[in-house]
Amino acid sequence: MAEYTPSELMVIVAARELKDKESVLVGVGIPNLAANLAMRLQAPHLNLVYESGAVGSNPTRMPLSIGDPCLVTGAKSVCSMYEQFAYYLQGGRIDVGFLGGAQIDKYGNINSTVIGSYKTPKVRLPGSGGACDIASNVKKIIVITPHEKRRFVEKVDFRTSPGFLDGKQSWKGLKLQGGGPYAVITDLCTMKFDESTGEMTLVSLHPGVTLEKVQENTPWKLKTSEKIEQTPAPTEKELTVVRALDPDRTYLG
Amino acid sequence: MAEYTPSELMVIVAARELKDKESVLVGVGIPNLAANLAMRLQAPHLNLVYESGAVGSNPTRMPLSIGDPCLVTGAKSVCSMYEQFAYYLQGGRIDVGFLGGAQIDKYGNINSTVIGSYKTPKVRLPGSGGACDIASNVKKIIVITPHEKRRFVEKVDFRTSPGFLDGKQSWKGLKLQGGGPYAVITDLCTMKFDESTGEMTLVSLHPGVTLEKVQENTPWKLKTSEKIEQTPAPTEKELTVVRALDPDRTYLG
Amino acid sequence: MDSGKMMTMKEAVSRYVKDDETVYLAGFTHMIPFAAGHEIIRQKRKGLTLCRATPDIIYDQMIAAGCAKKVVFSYAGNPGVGSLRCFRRALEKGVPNPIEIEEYTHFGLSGRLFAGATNMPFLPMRTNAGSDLPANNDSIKTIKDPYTGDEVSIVPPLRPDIAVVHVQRCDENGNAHIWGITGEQKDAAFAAKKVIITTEEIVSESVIRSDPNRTLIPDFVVHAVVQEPWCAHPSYTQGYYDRDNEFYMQWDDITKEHESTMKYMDEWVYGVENREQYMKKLSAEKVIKLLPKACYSQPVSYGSV
Amino acid sequence: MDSGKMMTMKEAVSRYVKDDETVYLAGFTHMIPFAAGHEIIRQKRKGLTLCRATPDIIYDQMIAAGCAKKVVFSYAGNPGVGSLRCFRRALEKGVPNPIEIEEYTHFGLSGRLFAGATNMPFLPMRTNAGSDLPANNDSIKTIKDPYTGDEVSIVPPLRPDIAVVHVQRCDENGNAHIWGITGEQKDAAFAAKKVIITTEEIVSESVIRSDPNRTLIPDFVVHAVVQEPWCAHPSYTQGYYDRDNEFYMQWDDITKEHESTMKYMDEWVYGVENREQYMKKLSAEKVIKLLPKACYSQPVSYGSV
Repeated sequence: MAEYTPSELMVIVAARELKDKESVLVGVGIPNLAANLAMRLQAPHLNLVYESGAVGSNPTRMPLSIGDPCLVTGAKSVCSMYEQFAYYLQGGRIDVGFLGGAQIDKYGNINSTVIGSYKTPKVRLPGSGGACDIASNVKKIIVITPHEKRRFVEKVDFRTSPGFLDGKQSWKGLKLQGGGPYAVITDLCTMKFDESTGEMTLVSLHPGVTLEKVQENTPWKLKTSEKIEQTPAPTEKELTVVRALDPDRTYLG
Repeated sequence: MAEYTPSELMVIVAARELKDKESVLVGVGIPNLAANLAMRLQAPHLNLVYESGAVGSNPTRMPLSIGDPCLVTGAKSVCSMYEQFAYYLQGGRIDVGFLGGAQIDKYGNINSTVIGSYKTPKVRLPGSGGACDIASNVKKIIVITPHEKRRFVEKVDFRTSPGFLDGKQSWKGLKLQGGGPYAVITDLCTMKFDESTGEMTLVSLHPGVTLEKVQENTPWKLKTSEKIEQTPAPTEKELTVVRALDPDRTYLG
Repeated sequence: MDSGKMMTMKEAVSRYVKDDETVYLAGFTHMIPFAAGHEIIRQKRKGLTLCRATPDIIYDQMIAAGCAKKVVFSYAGNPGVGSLRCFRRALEKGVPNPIEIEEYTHFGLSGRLFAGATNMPFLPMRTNAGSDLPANNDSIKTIKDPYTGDEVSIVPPLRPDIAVVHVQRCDENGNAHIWGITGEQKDAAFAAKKVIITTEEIVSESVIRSDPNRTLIPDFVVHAVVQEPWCAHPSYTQGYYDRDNEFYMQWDDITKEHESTMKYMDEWVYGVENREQYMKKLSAEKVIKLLPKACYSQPVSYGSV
Repeated sequence: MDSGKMMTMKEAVSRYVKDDETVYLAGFTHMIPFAAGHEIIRQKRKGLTLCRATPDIIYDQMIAAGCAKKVVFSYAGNPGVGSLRCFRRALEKGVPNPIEIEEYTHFGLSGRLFAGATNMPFLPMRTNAGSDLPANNDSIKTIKDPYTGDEVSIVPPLRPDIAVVHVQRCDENGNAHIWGITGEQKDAAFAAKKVIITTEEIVSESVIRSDPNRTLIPDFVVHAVVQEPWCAHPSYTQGYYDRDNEFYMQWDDITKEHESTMKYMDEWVYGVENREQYMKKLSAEKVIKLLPKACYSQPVSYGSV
């Protein structure tokens, strides 16, 4: 079996979640690799929309920022910042959005604002950017994150982007048009969210990973699905394509 | 003294009201002629904005509709319909707007919607278009209209575009950013509006017109300014320029 | 990439325009998709709610043909000429059938479409106060501005069932370049649930991708693409043909009576099968008169890094 | 027509940027007017409220130089790299001076600017609900939607005192063509009370008039025009030069301490008189590496009727 890095694994598992003809709001780094990988495999008509207003980009190199000029030259369309958020995101035109963050809790609430208190921060993080807007408006939120105990927490210090709050009932009260958190993909496993309660639930263990290892790195008693799947290992094809997308290994590690 | 038609007179008198560097929202016909005349005389840096989104047009012929392609080719800028109303008009960027209408009353309220009742119209007119938006948002409204008794009425059948309502006090309650009606220019005279009450007031009689003639064609007792001016007759230069702007006499009659 | 969206006007109307739906044929004076309106008339759609800032001749024709049950508008005139007589006949006399109306200012109606395109809950705007319009239209409401305490006018989003948007050029998937007066073209495409793009020219995707800032409508909001040269006549398409002002003036005479209107319709709408046949009926002299001289934009470089 | 708006960066900043004002240096990754920021630093402006969705390196530098009293933002990171260390030092440790913050989502902040540009009373938007942001920002309020009865989040308009907007080309009066990522360029220009346009190239009015749809900013909202090639380095200008990613990564090291930051500032900001001198300090190799290959848009014809 082929060797691969944790980042390669996460990119590949995330790419498999994307269906042909879906519209994906793409960030730089891992999500960009996942979307471009999916496009070259099962989802040739994936519609890539970037936060910077570019649509249907055709980059000739790895984009190094969300507003890289290579995302504009040869794109299908480009619009202003307010227009991107208004016509595409608020317009309900996006199927899948990727989010990351410093902390995530069992209902998929995400903190990318501050560690400690807001007024007297221990560590000040960059803040929402478009994250809260994406969480509120896309049909499926996919979170990609290393599976570390400091990232998976009982309660986030600051709720930058709403997940299911403290459960699906209270989330329904927000009347957001988005579908909320859909999957959390780590280097250890894939978790989805319970249909009725909105609680994060282990559904698939990545190759060679045990349930115990996942639980060790999750500070609450992690719910598991009735039947836990085994994530299929990355194929040669998946690895070849993803490596060609990031030849300098800027994001693949 | 040169001969001229009533339309030529109205165009020329209206043009004189425009100051250099003002931004003017221009409609087709008489207002377009007035703005272009002013630009060629005392106001070379007049900024012409058209309701269709064209800015700084440089038409090679008489525009025959507000959206004539000759207003776009060679213009400085053009934007969408919502943008035109939002960025320019609501944005408070327009100094002068021209309005016409089927009926106007002594407080400058204008009807361009219906003669008779709204539900069972005697004559259905085109409606507001941008008129109400213009009336609400530009600093000075200039109305150009033939001085006919059926047009000057005690009370408009339908208030399409607000003037000073029933006086300046009630108008202030609307908190509009616009300055309200500024001048009414007819083929007989120029009327402005009383600073404190907002009532239409005769300020200048056109050449050869008597106060009696104006009053005859105005169904209420028309207020007059302390000293009634005599409108200077159109000059040769004004006539030459305006006639060159409409060589087919589409609007000059 | 052939996405299977390319079809004839007949197919597009048959597949996507249904009785009793809300329709927006876009275009502020510019690029009004007359050929689509004519096909809707030929396919005898009924009970339509016709939305447009300026109903123009196209809706006057659809009203005369009995397609309309309601008109949502802001300026019901023949621009530069006068009345829309068929609209007035339906409203004042119920001929050929009575119609309801729902009326806004230009800002109000274009605002409703913008709010629909961007899925705003509602749109606050500085107009309507002091006008008699709100008293005659329950959709125009007021709200208290929490920042100032002032009363503010608001309108709700407009989400038509179907929009038809004419463009100068697009690729086979509907990525569309638009220039000249852009009116409500983009907003109509984003606000509507189904979108038919009609185009003067189909160009390769590489032409579109050479200038992404010119692409106001991206393919993934588009359901059907119809290549239909001269679609907008007697209105115009910037860079392709001028407005037929002569016809706009003739329309006033043609529509003096319902009968004379229908005589025109019999010849120019029912009497032809499609836009190609319609164009064959125009004189060469007329067509030549409408052709502009070329006048090109200075290119820009996007750069390749 | 020379309108007298043309001036040097030094003159423009001296005349239009005042202490204690609210400033918006526009550009979403693209065309960030670094040269304007450096001139503001050299002229020792104090007490500024710095507004930008993405403060980026430019505001990090202005904060380190002590120009800022407050930052209004939505993403305070070094895009693709990590933290903005000077911003954090001011916030966490009060070095060189404490700063206030006012924080939004990207949609919230770009919405505030759009509302300012179009003079909306306030802007309703589908975001903020469920986030802890509104509880920490009194400007984000809710209102009851009269159409549905739902609670809706709203933000107030943002009207900066002064905006600096970099563009690819404009004429001497400031009619500006912009392409590539258009970010908040237009909204900043319309929202601000005073506007400085900085441009890579001054072109004749006829170039602008050849493509009016490309003109996002018309002259009459512009107060000063500064011809400043390479104004945006180390950010980029589409079609003119690429982003200097190397520098964005180096910034992380440079700013490890306040002292090392100020050493950089002494050399590259205080140590030069203007952008021309700054560019002379860059190596030819670096400049050449940033130059893109030409990649032209296909022209369109506007037609002459």
